Amino acid sequence: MFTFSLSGLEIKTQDGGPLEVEENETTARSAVYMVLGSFFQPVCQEQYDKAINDHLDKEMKESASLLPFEFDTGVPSIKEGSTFDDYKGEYVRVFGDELGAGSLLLAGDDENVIAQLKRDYEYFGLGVGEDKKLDHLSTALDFMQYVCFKEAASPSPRLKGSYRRAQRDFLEQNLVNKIPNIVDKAVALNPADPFNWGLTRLNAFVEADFKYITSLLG
Amino acid sequence: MELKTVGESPLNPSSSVWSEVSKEVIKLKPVPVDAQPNQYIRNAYKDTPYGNVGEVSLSVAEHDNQVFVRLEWDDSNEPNIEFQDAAGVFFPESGSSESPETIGTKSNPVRLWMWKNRTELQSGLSNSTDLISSGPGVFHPVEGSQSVNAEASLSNGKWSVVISGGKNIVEGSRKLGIVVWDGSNNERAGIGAVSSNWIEI
Amino acid sequence: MVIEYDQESKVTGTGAANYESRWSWDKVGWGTHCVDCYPGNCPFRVYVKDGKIIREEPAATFATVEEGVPDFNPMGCNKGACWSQQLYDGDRLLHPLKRKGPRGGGEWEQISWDEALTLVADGMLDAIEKGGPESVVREGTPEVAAVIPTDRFFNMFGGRMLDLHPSFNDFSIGLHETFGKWNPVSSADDWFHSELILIWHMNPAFTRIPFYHFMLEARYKGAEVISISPDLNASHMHSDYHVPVKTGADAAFALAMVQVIIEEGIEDKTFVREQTDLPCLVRLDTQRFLRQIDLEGNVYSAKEDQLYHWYNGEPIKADKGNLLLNGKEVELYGEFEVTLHDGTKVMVAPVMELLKRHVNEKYTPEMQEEITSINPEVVRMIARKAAAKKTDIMLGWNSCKYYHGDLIERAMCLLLGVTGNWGKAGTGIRSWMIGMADGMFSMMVKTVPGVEGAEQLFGAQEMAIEALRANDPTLTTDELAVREVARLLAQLGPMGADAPRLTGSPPAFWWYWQGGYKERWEKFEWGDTSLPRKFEEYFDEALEKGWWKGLDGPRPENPPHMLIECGGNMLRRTRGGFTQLGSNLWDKLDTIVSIDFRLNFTGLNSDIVLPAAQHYEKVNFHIPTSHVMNLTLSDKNAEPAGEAKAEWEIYQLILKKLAERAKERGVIEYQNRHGATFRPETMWDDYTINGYIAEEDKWADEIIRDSVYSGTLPEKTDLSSLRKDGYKRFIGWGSSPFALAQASPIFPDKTHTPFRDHVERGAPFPTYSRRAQFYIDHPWWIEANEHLPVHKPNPLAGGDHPLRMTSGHNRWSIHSMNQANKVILQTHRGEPLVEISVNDADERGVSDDELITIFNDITSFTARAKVSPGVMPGQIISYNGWDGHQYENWEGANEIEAGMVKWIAFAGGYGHINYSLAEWQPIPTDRGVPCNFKKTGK
Amino acid sequence: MTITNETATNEADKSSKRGQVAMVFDLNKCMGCQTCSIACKVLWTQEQGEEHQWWMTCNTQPGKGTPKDWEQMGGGIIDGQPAKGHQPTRAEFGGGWDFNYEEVFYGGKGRSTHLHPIDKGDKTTEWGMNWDEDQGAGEYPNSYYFYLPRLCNHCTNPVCVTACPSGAMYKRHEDGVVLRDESKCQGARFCMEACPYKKIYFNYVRDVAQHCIMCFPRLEENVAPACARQCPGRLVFVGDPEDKSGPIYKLVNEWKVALPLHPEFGTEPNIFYIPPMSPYSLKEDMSIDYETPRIPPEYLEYLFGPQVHSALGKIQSELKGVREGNSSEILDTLIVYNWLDLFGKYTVDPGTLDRSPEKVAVTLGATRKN
Repeated sequence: MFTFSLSGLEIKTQDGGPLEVEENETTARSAVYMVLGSFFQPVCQEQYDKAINDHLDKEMKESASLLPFEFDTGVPSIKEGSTFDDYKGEYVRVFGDELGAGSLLLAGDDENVIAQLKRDYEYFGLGVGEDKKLDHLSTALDFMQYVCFKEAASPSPRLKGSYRRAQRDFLEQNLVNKIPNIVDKAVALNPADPFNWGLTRLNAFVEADFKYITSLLG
Repeated sequence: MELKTVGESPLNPSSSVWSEVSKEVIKLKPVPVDAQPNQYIRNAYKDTPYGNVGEVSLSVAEHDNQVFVRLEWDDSNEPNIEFQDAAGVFFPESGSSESPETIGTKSNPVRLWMWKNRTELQSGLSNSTDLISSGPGVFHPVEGSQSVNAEASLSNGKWSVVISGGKNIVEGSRKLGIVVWDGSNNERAGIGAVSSNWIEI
Repeated sequence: MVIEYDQESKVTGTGAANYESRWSWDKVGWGTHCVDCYPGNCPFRVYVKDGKIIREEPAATFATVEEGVPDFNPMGCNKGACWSQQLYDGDRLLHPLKRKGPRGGGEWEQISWDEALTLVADGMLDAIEKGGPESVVREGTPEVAAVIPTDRFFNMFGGRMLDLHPSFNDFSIGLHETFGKWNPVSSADDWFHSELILIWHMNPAFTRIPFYHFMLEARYKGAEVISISPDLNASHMHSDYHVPVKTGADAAFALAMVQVIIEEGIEDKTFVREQTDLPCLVRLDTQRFLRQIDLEGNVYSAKEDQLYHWYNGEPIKADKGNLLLNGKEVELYGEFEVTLHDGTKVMVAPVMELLKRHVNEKYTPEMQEEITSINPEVVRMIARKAAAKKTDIMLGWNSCKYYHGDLIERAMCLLLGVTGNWGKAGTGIRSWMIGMADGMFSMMVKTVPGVEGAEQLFGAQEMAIEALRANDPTLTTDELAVREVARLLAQLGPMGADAPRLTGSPPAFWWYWQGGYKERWEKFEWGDTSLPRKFEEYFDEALEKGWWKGLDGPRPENPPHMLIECGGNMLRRTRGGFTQLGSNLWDKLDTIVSIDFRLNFTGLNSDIVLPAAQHYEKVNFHIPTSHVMNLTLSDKNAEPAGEAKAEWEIYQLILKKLAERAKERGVIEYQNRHGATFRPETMWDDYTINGYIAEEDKWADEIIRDSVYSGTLPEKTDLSSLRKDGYKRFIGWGSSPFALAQASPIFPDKTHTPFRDHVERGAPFPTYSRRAQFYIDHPWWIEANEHLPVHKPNPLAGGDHPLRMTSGHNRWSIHSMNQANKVILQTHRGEPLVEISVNDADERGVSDDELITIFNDITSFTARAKVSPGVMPGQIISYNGWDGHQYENWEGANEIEAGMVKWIAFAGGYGHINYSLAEWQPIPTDRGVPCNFKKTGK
Repeated sequence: MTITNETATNEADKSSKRGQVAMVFDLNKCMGCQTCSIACKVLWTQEQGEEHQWWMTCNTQPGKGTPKDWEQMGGGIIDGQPAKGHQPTRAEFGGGWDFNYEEVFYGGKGRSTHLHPIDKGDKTTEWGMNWDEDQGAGEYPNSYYFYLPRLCNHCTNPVCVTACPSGAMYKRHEDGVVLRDESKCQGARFCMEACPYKKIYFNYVRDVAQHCIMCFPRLEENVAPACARQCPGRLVFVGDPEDKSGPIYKLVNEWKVALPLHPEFGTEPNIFYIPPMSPYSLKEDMSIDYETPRIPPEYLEYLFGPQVHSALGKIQSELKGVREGNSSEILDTLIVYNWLDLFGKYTVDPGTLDRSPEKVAVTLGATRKN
């Protein structure tokens, strides 16, 4: 069963609590967004531990198993014996600061985009905690994880259709157009693994997922 | 007519200073209709009586390098809201020999100091303007000049107006002409009564 | 002759006036305006300089909708072009006011918002303690930005809301009696497809200014335009023929055309057989339809509303699920014998046969001449054109305000019915429609945020439809099912109307019990004196039979204590005006609150006045209508002037103050008459779903996204995209009865014509007979001899006086909304006037612009006379909308209007003759007022 | 016979091509709604001294219109000579009313007062810019009227320019717009007397004359004038009558269905009108009278000159043809399928321009920055 959990994001709908849903291609997409979301969140011990004890690769492969489209999960690696400080130093080098606020923000200071993002999250039932940056890449990936999950968990076909359209619109307005140059800028600093792995996976997955969802909706 | 120097500014028409200055009655006659500046005005006013004010009593004085021209004339009829009563005194360039009846010509323009009776609505506008006149009504404002002032009062059917300006303007020709417009008869621009010959001062 | 010289422009300029800099601005935003009744929805650009709105101009960015049809640009009018000029002076309200001295005294004290909110909250609590929440009342108002916040507010505390449209007398009763719905509305560009345009009880040059060009362009493409009205109003000018029918005589004129069509055999037989009840059989002994229970007896399987056609020598069932006959030529004429279930034999005939006898007997062109004064040949000419051409009747809301307006409209529909003129581009009759932006309806009742909340509401309706269809498979269309749901909801009685729900009860009873209209409506000689019974007997029968169960309040024992008028002007529009309401209602009320952006006549007579933000000063929408098929945004372009606030914010402040004052007064909760419990403490949280939609932008965005969710707006539409484009074309009807009433698909690239589903796919009409119904065999109609449309003269409501006062929406304002706009006041004489005929003026020695007194048995009013050769002798025209305080002694034209109600409108229990939200119900009438006028000597 | 202004202050550069902005109004689509007059007023004449000014007006004909009885006020050019005209008075324009809002709303007088124009004793409340709206002439049921929108005609032969003694008025070379340099205007108002269409107003506060400026700041950015662009009836063509590819050339010179108003005034106006049709009149017995036109032809001739009969006949025959199934290029032009086709090159959307006050003041050039 696919258990659903959000880092620092509240679920606004009444049911709350860990939701469990039958695993299928939609939960698989949700799971991959969960992996990428946690990977790009501000640097923390938990991320480093996953990378160092090879959990990252397992998690990504498991999540991607039921994906309805081709996606090479690649092999995340980390330099032998590198410590959490090395990991953090590389994160800060590539993404500007510990929050990744330097290069991982989608809206910069454009309030209209931020207001629109807030309305998108809230309309589909996702409240953003005070500490989270609304337009941080990890928050956006968390939202994709959430709406894919909600599609899988919705009883009525009309609701499913609405969540699916929300995925397409959100990808189109905020991710498909911005991720390529976030990734290019970071890759240009030739980041060490696992960051290089994470960036290239992010680019490939978002592109493939968008192609899949738009073909589905026609 | 003698340009008497007086002790204080006689801008106020009823200032006692004027009693020390001699008066002279100047005959006025309508500006000739065929001198009007364009075919419209000539056609429109050739058989329309204008130039109602027949005569005006003139006195001139000088103080602190300013020339003060006092005019007085009878104006008994009702003002109308369209046109206001007005009067002007004008000075030719030195050596010009043309008659004042056209208030200057294209080739010999005159310097015209005009007073206009301002309505309540026009309280924001000055009641005097400094103009170059190259013909009846062919008036062009002098860029940026503020040297012309005027004060006026109307009591028991008689206007008394004082218009003042820089003495340098008068020095050249030491001649002046007078023009009076009766607002209630819709007089303005070239439609008015003018002194038929120059007054020497 | 050419002027010899000219100058280069750049050398000299226009000097001091500096026109170049007058046309400059800092910011441009979107705006639209006006009430819903004037289709409006014009997207305007609003220009702002130094934080103030300086002017506006139509955006005119419409692409062509249908190839070969003119586009909608520029789409604006005289009111829109100077809407901004009412923002900062004139009657604009800037501060909360409290009355000093008597009501209507014109003495005010400017108070703080906190003080004003306290007075309103205490007023509500006093009223609730005295008579329950239902004693706080609001009449329906079409004001665009006020109706949603007000309805949600009344839902929160359980106040009594009166039904929207009939509160201001806009309900096309005859269209409802015929089609079971009253709002077929083609898009304005559909008029371009017409071949014959009958401008009939409408004055488009006054009331369709942004769209009238489509009619004139249709004329340039070959259509003929005929204007039908007593007076030569502004719309007569661009028509081919003007038919000066006498006031209120239109039914006879239409029926005579039907007579010609039947006599010359040019009726559209297939259309008549399928679309109407004219082939249905009627028993000549009882004058009632032949029914299944007649043939099969009162057994469970026999349906009371299953009717019959005559085909191949026997009665066959008239299908209730689909109208198409696929070539089967059921009989239209003749008499036939049938054997009933008990063996007795009776003669039956199709309605068409009875109609033929009816019109031949009473409405030949020659007979109608005495009633209408229209020459018989003109009748024949127009009848033949209607039979041959695609005919569009341009109907406004004038006919439904005649006492027998239902008969006039039924006769018009009959003319279209026998000539096959609806459901095809450029045909039909029109009235009014709001709908499509379903987010507006969900916003009035939503309790769960976001998409889940939307699913909860739209899903619930879907379930109700499934349940209904399970036991009545003939509900073959969504429209039929949705209407059935609405009617059942209304008939739930106490649980239905008075419990908090979308909106409330018919205002007729509010006027009857509380407005003093009981005495007036019971004046026999002011009603239809040809009736066998008195008005009060019909009224009592209606209540006894439970036709208005739970809807007939507020009865005398539940008097109102507080009135909140938001965005409306009831004292100005109510028929009978202050003479009627002042003594009966106004003195009864403890607290009267008026919320508006201008001080109007009702505000002048209120206790507390709250300044509302104007259309350009808040985020709001125009009420969407299929005239225009767009959702149009009016954005917040500048801070509200003075201390004005948007209604959405005002109601939140009231609810917060209500909670505060309730606590201080020890009121934890209260019940309404049906036991529902209300707690002031949580009302702000419910109103804003715990702050989720508290903020203006969020509230507007939610309405748009819910509409996207209901399938009426294209995907990716939200507040941000609407702020870019200003408007968005609808792609679906959604689930409201008014929208589904269009019964047509929506095309992105075609004009909208209502009723295509009825004609092309045979979808049944939501009437008793499931067809366009011209024979109403409800006992009251038979008793009144109105089962078939007839002509009846206008009753003498207001006494026996020689002249007739007519009205109509004016050119200079949306009702009273712009009447005090200083720019527009200059485009006429700046004061109320009535148009009188040359003859009537001469007879009374009245000259143009003289002040005259117009009077009848009720009272009188004074106004300036405008003597015009275009006015029919015997007619006075007082265009609607002058505000009370523009008249001498604040007595306007509505004071002499009796506001009588036709007794038949209280009927029920007969398919579509049953109340449901904004549908069938009684409305006061005011056209053709008997009166006279005389000099005032001033 | 060439009329010159002997007091012209400067010569124009004649090298560039002479232009003329003209308009055609189709009177068969005008509904008298006043949107054009209000659009102009809100944009141009809302400042002190401009309260009563309506550069654009739309009056009911037959009627006295504005200023009251203007058609009898003379002026214009007769037999090659500028003819004397009457200078319309403030009362003859009327309008510009103030209202007693304060007194009614806050004066504490209740029903003893009502909202009305304040009478300042200068007779301005006895007439207005649209006083005799919808009255017309004739006898019921055959009375008749139609609407006539009017603005300054920016005449090819502007007698106002001729009449101005102080040379304040001029006609621009590139677009033929007739303007007044208000810093030169001395308030003599001979222009108001000479103009036969009485389309010049006086500003009693600034002591200068003002009239319709053909929205020249908008023309200079290729935006159509406000009256034409905001007309909901879509009946105002804007463009150069010499531009053979444009509709105006065809309507005026080729099809000859668009006519100048009062051509006998002699100033060669550049605003043209398509004459109005009217419904068939009714006989005594209320049957249709297909012969006697509702609007007397002599009245139309009084307005538009003798060629009005052939112009009106042309429109009516085109309409008859279309009703018999033929096509009509004239009527297709007047239908205006695409709204922007009305405006020739003036199709720029004003909402998309940057007209910030700073930018506009800069581009004005030194002389006019105030």
